[in-house]
Amino acid sequence: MQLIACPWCGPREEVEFSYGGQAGVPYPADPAVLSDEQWAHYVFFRDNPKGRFAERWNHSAGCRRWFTAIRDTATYRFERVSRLDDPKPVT
Amino acid sequence: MSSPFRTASGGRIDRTTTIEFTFDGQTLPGHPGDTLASALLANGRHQVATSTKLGRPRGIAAAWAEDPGGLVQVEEPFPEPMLLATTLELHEGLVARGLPGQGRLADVPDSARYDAVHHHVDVLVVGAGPAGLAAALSAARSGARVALVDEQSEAGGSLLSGTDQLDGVAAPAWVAAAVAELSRHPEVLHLQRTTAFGSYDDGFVLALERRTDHLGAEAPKNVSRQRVWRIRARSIVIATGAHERPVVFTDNDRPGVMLAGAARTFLHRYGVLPGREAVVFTTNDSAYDAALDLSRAGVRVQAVVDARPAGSPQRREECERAGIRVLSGAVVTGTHGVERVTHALVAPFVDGEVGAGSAIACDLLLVSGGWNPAVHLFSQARGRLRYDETLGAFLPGEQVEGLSVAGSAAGVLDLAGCLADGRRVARAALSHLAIEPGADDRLPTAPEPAVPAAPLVLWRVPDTSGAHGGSQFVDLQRDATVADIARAVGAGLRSIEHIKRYTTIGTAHDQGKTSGVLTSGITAELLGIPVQDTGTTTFRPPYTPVAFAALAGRDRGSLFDPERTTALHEWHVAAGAVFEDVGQWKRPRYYPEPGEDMETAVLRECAAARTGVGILDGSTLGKIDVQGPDAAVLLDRLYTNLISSLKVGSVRYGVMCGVDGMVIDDGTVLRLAEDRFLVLTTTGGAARILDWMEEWVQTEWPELRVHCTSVTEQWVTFPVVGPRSRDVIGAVFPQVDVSTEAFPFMTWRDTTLDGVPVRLARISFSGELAFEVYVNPWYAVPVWQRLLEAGRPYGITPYGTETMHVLRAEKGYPIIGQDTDGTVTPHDLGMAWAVSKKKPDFVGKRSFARPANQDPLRKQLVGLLPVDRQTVLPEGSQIVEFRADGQLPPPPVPMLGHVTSSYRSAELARPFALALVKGGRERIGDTVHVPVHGILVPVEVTGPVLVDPEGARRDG
Amino acid sequence: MSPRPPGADLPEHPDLLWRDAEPKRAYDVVIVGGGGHGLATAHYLAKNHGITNVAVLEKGWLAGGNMARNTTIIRSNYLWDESSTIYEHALKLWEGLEEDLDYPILFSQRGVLNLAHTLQDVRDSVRRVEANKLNGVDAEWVEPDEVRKICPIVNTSADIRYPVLGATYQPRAGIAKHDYVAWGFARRADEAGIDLIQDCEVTGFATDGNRVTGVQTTRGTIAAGTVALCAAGHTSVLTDMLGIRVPVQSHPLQALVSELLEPVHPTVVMSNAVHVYVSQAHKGELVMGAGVDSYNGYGQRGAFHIIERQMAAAVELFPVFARAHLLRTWGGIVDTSPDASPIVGRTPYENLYLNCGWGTGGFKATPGIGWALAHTIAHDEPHPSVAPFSLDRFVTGALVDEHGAAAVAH
Amino acid sequence: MAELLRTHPLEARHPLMAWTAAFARLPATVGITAEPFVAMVDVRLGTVGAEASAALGVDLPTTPNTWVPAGTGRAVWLGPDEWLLTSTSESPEELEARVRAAVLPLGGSATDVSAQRIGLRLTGARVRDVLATGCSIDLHPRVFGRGRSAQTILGQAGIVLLGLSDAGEDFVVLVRSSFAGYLADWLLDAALEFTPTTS
Repeated sequence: MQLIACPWCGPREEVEFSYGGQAGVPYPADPAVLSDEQWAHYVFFRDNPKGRFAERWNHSAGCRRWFTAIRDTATYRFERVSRLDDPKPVT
Repeated sequence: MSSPFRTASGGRIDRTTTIEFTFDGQTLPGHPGDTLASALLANGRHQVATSTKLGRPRGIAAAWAEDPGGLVQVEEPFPEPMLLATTLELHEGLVARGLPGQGRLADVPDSARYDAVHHHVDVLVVGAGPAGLAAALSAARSGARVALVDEQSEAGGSLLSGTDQLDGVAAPAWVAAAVAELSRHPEVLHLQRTTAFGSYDDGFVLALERRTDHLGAEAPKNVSRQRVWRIRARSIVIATGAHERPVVFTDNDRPGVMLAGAARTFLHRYGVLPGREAVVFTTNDSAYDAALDLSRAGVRVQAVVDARPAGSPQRREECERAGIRVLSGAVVTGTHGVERVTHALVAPFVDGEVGAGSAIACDLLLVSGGWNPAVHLFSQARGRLRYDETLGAFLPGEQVEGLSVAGSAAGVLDLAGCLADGRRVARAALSHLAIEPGADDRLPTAPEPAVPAAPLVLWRVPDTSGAHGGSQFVDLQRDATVADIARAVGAGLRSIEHIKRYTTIGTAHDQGKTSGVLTSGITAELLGIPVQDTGTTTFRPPYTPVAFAALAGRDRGSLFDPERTTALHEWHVAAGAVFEDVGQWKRPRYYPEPGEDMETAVLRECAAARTGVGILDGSTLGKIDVQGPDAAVLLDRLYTNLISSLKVGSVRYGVMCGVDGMVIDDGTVLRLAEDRFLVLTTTGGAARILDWMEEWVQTEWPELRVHCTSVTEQWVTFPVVGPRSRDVIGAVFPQVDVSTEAFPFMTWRDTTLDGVPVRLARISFSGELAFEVYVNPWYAVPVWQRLLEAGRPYGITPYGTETMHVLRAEKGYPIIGQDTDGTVTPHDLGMAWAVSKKKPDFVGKRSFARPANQDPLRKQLVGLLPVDRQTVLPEGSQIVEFRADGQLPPPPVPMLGHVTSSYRSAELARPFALALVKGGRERIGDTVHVPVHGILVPVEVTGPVLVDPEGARRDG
Repeated sequence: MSPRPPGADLPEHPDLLWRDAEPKRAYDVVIVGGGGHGLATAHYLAKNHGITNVAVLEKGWLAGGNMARNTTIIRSNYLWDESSTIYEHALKLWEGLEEDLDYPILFSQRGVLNLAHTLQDVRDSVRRVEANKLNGVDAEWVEPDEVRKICPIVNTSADIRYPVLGATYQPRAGIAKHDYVAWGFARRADEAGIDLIQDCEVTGFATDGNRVTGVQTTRGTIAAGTVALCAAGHTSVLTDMLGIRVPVQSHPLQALVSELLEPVHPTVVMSNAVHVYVSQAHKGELVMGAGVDSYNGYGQRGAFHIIERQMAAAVELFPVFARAHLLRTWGGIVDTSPDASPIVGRTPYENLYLNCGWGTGGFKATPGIGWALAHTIAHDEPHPSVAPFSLDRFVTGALVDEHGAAAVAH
Repeated sequence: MAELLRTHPLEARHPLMAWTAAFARLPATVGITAEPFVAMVDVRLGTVGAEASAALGVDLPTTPNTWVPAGTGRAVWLGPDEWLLTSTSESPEELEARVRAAVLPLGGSATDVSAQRIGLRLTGARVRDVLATGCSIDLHPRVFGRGRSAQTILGQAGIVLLGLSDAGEDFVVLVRSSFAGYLADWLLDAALEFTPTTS
C-alpha cells in the first residue's frame, strides 16, 4: 500500500501502477546473431536481488508513462524514480 | 428489573433509559452507554462461556479489546460470530450467547451496507486518550488537517476510567471541552467507534468505523453499517495506550479474575461493581487505584497482595487509611471456585520462593502485572521493538519515518506525562511538516504525578499445586498453559515462533494481546535467556478482527466487477439476447426466439449468415489508432507479417507474438493514411495490446515518431455477413459502390449516413461476403436499426458470439485464447504465410529458431470430424491414438492434443471441431480417438478449413 | 466436565521434536533451506538411500518460510503430464505420510473444486479433467447443481456477476496441517541423525572449478560433498553468490485466516476468475489465499488492497462469509518461474542441485519433491519425475507452460 | 421485434439515457448529470511552445494534472506529451481535422475520441464525499480546486477527473463509455447515504 511517486503526476496509490520488472534489459540489437542461450537470457532471465533493484514501472491508470525506479525489494521502499529520458540511474 | 451490581449513581451510562437484551436466553436490563460486558456484570454475571479445549468456565477479564474471556455469538439483529462482550455496545433487541469455541455464520446473506472512504490528512492521531487528545488538540490548533480516530464509543480513553481532574474539572468534563474544541476546527475529522487496524507504508492507516449497530432498530438503512477509512497521513501519532498485563498463577482463569484497571473502568465508566469482595494482586502501583476506588464505592477489599518485598510505602499508607489490608512480599498462588472465584490463595513470596499460604474469600480477584504498551500499529509499520527491563514490556525501539508513538503506548504511564508527551510528539510532527503550531496551544493542568515505587517484573507465580503449570493459563482462549510452554521447550524448541505454533498461544481471537509478552517472558525464563533475545512473534494486521464484508465494501453484487457494455446493450436486452461474459464485457451469445434452445438458435443464426444475411455487434473488438511517420515501422516490428507494404485504403490480417514467439493476439489492420493505421485487436486483448505497443515505443524505441491511442469505444463495429450483405449495405449507403470491383475484399471506404461519417470495410470472419460498418457509437442504435430495416427483405438475423464462433471455425480461423493457449506459434496455427520472411526481425522471430520450435511433434491446428457424424465433442476433450479394440488402456495414456473448438455445423450438417494435435498436419486423413464420457469416439483428422476451402464465397 | 466443544481436537505434538544441532565441519550432503522441501529431502535421503551424514541449514527457524505461511492445499490435478506426474507422486506419498512420519499431519482428503466462471474456463477445465483422467489422476467435471451438493455455501445462482458454470473436482485432494508436516519430517530426519541447524544463514560458497566444496555460514564454514538448494523465495540470493542465473522472480503472496467457525465449508474451493481459494481448517478457521503482488518483494508482506479484493471475491462467491472476521494476514515469498513450473535439477556446478520456482505449488509437492530430490542426490541423476523441469528448458524452449494453459479468454 | 426494427432518424443517443430519472431524483447536495456529447480529440505532441499555441489557439497546459479553458472547451493534461482537447462548437470531425492540421507539422498527432469517454457532472456540497468513497486522490478544495485534473481510478473504472470549482463542489468525471453504466450505478450507490429515504 505504497505511495509511488510518478515522475510526472507525483505520489499516487500503488494500485494505479503496473510493474515491469528489471530495468536496463534492452532488446538485443540483432537477435538473429544470438545463441539460443543468449536469447533465452533475454527472454526469460531477470535479476532478482534482495535489496536495491532498478525496475521499470508504468503509471498505467494515470499518465501511462513508463519510468525507472530504484527500489529496495526487502523493504519495498522506493529510493528514487526517474523518467526514461533521464540519465541512466545507477544501482 | 434492576441490576444488582449497578452503582446508585455515576458512570457514563444513560440511566433514564433502560434497554432490554437477551443473553443465553435470559432477558436482562441495561442502559445506553453500556457494553454487553458491563451490562452482564451489572446483573452479576461474570461467566460468559466455557473454554474451547477444556470446557472451563470463563468470564470477563478486561474492559476492552484485550479481554481474552468474554467471547459471544450475536444472534440478533443478525448473526455475527465471535465478538467480545467488552466491545459490543448494548442496544435494544440484542440477542447474544456465550461462545464456547466456534462462531456461527448466518445462513442468509447479509443485507447491510459496507463502504470505504479515502481521507488525506497532515496528522493522524490514533487514540483519543490523554496523549491522543493532547496531540490532536496541538495539531488542530495549528490549522493542520487532522484526523483523530478512537475505537471506543466516546473519546477520553483512560480519562473516563479514573477520578483525575484536569484544569480543575473532572477529567470527563475536560474531555468534553476538548472534543468540542476539535469540532470547531474545520480541518479536523474526529471519529469514534473507529479502530485503526492496520498501518502500512507511507503513512497509510486503515481504520474500521462501526456506524450503525449501536443504533439498534433506529439504524438508517441507507448508511453503511461499517466503513473502512483509508487514511493517508503525512504524519501519524500513535497514542493507543497500554494493555494491562496479568500475572499467571494456578487457576487464574476463573470468572471473577479480572485486570485491575478493567475494574476501575467498569466502576467509573459504566457504574458497575464487578464484585462485592475483592482481593487485589499486583506487582506495581497502578492497581492500588482500583483497590481504593472500589473500596470507596462499597466493595470490601479484603487485601492488596503486592509481590514486591517492600510493596509501595506511599500506596500502603493510603490503603491503610481506607482500611485495606496490604500484604507485601506476597502472591496469589491459586484460586477456588468453579463458575466464579470464591477464594484467592495467598502466600508469602520471598526471593522467588512461595511460602505456606491461606485462602481469602472473594468474588473478585483483580490482577496487575504491569502494562504492555499497545505497539501493534508501530510494529506493523515495521518499527523495531526493544525490551524494557524495568517495565517488563516491549517498547518502540526506534524512530520510523512519519510515525511517532506517544503516551502510554510509548511507555509513559502517568497522566501528566501522557498529556505532555502527546503534545510534544504532535508538535514535533508539525515541525517536521513545516507547519507552525497554533498560538494558544496549552496543556491542561494535571495532577502532580506521584513517584511510583519500582514495579516488579513477574510473569508467573511458581506453581505449588503440583500440577507443574498445567492450570496456569497463559492464553485463555487457547487453553494454553505454562506447562504447554514447558513441553514445547522440552521438545527442543527455541524460537518464540515455534513455541507459538506448538502451544497455539496467540493464535486465537485476541491474537495474543494479553498472552504474547507473557509467553516471551516465561519462555525466556525457562530457557534462561534474556527476554530481548526471545523477542515477540510478529504483529500482523488487523489489530482487531474485521468482518469480510467490511473489507469487500461496495464491491459486491452488480458492483463486484464492472460490466462493460456496448452502445447497443439496451437493444440486445430488449431483443432477448443471452449474454456471455468476455473479460468484463457482456456480449450477446445468441438471440433465442420463443421456444429455442441455444443449439436451435445458433443453427438458425448460422444458416442466415451463410444463406442470407446476419448482423453482429462486434463493437467490443479493441481498436487502436496508430499515427505518425513511423507508424508502419512500429507495426512491422510488432506483427509477424509485413504491414508497411499495405496500401492506403486496404486491410490486412496480422498476428502478434510475444518475445517467446507465442501468439498473443491477432486482428485486422486498416491503413487510413500513409502515416495512420487503425489496428483491431481481440476483445480481451485491447488493453493489453495498447500497453504492449506503448511499452515498446516508450522503453525501447523512443526514436520512433509514432503515437498509439485507444479508440475502442470511439467506434461501434457491425459486421453485416452473408450473401445478401451487399444488398443491405448498398441500400443503406447508396453513395458507395459496393460491387466487388469497386470495393474489393480487404479494402475499406469512408462514407456518410445523413451526414454522420461511416467507415465500411470488406472484412470477413466467416468466409462469406461481409461488410463491417464502423460508426461513432452516438449513432449506434439508429445505424443498427437502419441496417436491420434494410435487411428485413432478406431476413437479416442478429447473431451472437456463438454463431460468430461457428462461422469462423468452419473456415478454420482460430480464436486467440481459445484455439491457442500461450504455447502456440503462428506456424502451429498453419499461418506460416503470416510470418514475414522478408523482415530482418520482429518481436518473437528469434524464438522460432529454438530447438523446441523445430520439433515435428509440435501441436498444430487441424480440423476434426467425428466419424459418427453425430457427436459434438466437448471442447477441451483430449485426443488419443486410435485403439482398434475401442478400449482405453490403463493410465497413463499418451495424449495427442485436445479439442479447442467444437460445434454442430448447419452448413456441414454434422458436428466438427478444431484441435491442436501433435504433428497434426502430417496426420490429416488419420483417424484418432477422443474419449467422451468413457467412450472412445473415432474422429477423422482434417485440415482446419471445412467450409468453402477455395474461398469462393467471400465476394458473394 | 462438559463434553468437549468443537475445535478442541487438534492432536498434541510429541514431547521431543529435534535436537538443536551444532554444525559439524563437513557433511556428505548439505541442504540449504530448512523448509518443507529441505526437510523432506533430508528424510528421504535417510529413509530411501541410507544417507544420513546430512545437514539442513536454516537461516531462521525451521519451516518458518513458506511452509509456515501457505494455505495447505494439496491436489494433483495439473494439466501437463510433467506436472501431474510430480504432483500425483506427491499426492500418493501424502496418502501414506501420516504412517511414514508417525505424526498426526491431519491430511484430510476433502476434495478440491476449481470453479469455472466463463466459457473459456469451462473449456480449460474440461481439458484439464480429461488430461487428468488419462494420466490416472482422479478428476471429474461437475455441473453447478453438483457443485452445490459438494459445497452448499457456494453461490451458484445465475444472477451473480460471474456465475459458476461448473467446476473440476478432485476428490482425493485436500489439506493438511503444515506445521505438523514440517515437524514430522524434521523429527524423522533428526532421528536418523541428520543435523537440523537453525539460525545458520549461508553467506557464501567455497568452490573449486565446477564443484562446490563448502558452504560459508554465519556459524562457520561447512564442507559439503553435495549441496542442494531448497531456499524457495531466497534462491536467487544464493545463486547470485555462485554466479548462476536462475529465471525466478520472488513475489509477495498473502494469506489470511478467520476466527474459528462452526463447520460450513466441507471441501476446498478455488476460483481463478473470481480470485479465491479457501478451505475451512481443522479447528474451524477459514484459510484463504490472496493474489500474488505484482512486484518483486522479499518482505513477507503485501499490499492490503489485494486482501480487500480477496474479501470481495470471497463474499461474492460465499455470501455467508459476510460477517466472518479477518483475524490475521501474513505474507510469504513465492519464487515464480516464467512458465509457472518448478526448476529442479543440475546446475553448472556438478555437485550442486537446484530446487526452486514452485511458485504457489510448493506445499503440495513437499513429499514428492523431497523423494525425487533425494533420489537425484543419491544417484547423481535427475529422478524421472523432475527431469522435465531442468533449467535447460528455457534455452530449448521446451517449457512446461502451466501459465499458458490458463491463458485469458478471447 | 417490430419496435426493435423501427427505423430511427440518426439522432445521437446518450448511453446513460436510462439513468436520467435516477439522477433526477438525487438531492442537490449530490447532483449527478450526464454531460451532453462534446467533441474530444486526443492530442500528442512532443514539445509545446509558441508555435503550438499559435497553431492550436490555446496554450496547452504543461503542468501535470491541470486543465485550462480552450475556446468553447477545455485542454486537459493527460501526460507529458498528451492532452485532451474538447470543443462544444465543433463536430468531432471538424475538431480532429483542425487540431490534426495544427499539430501534424510539429510532429504531433490528433485522434478523435469524442465517443471514447462520456462526461458526468457532479455538483453539490457532498459530491466530494461521494467521490472519496472510491477515489484515492486528495480532493480537498485547497488541493483540487478549479483547473486541477487527474487521470485516476474511481471505484474500479479509470477516469479523468476535472475540478471545476475552488469550493470543491463541482467536478466533471470522464469515463470510458463502456464503463459508463457501471460508474453511474456506482455513483448512485455511493450517493444513497445522502439521499433522504422515504421510510
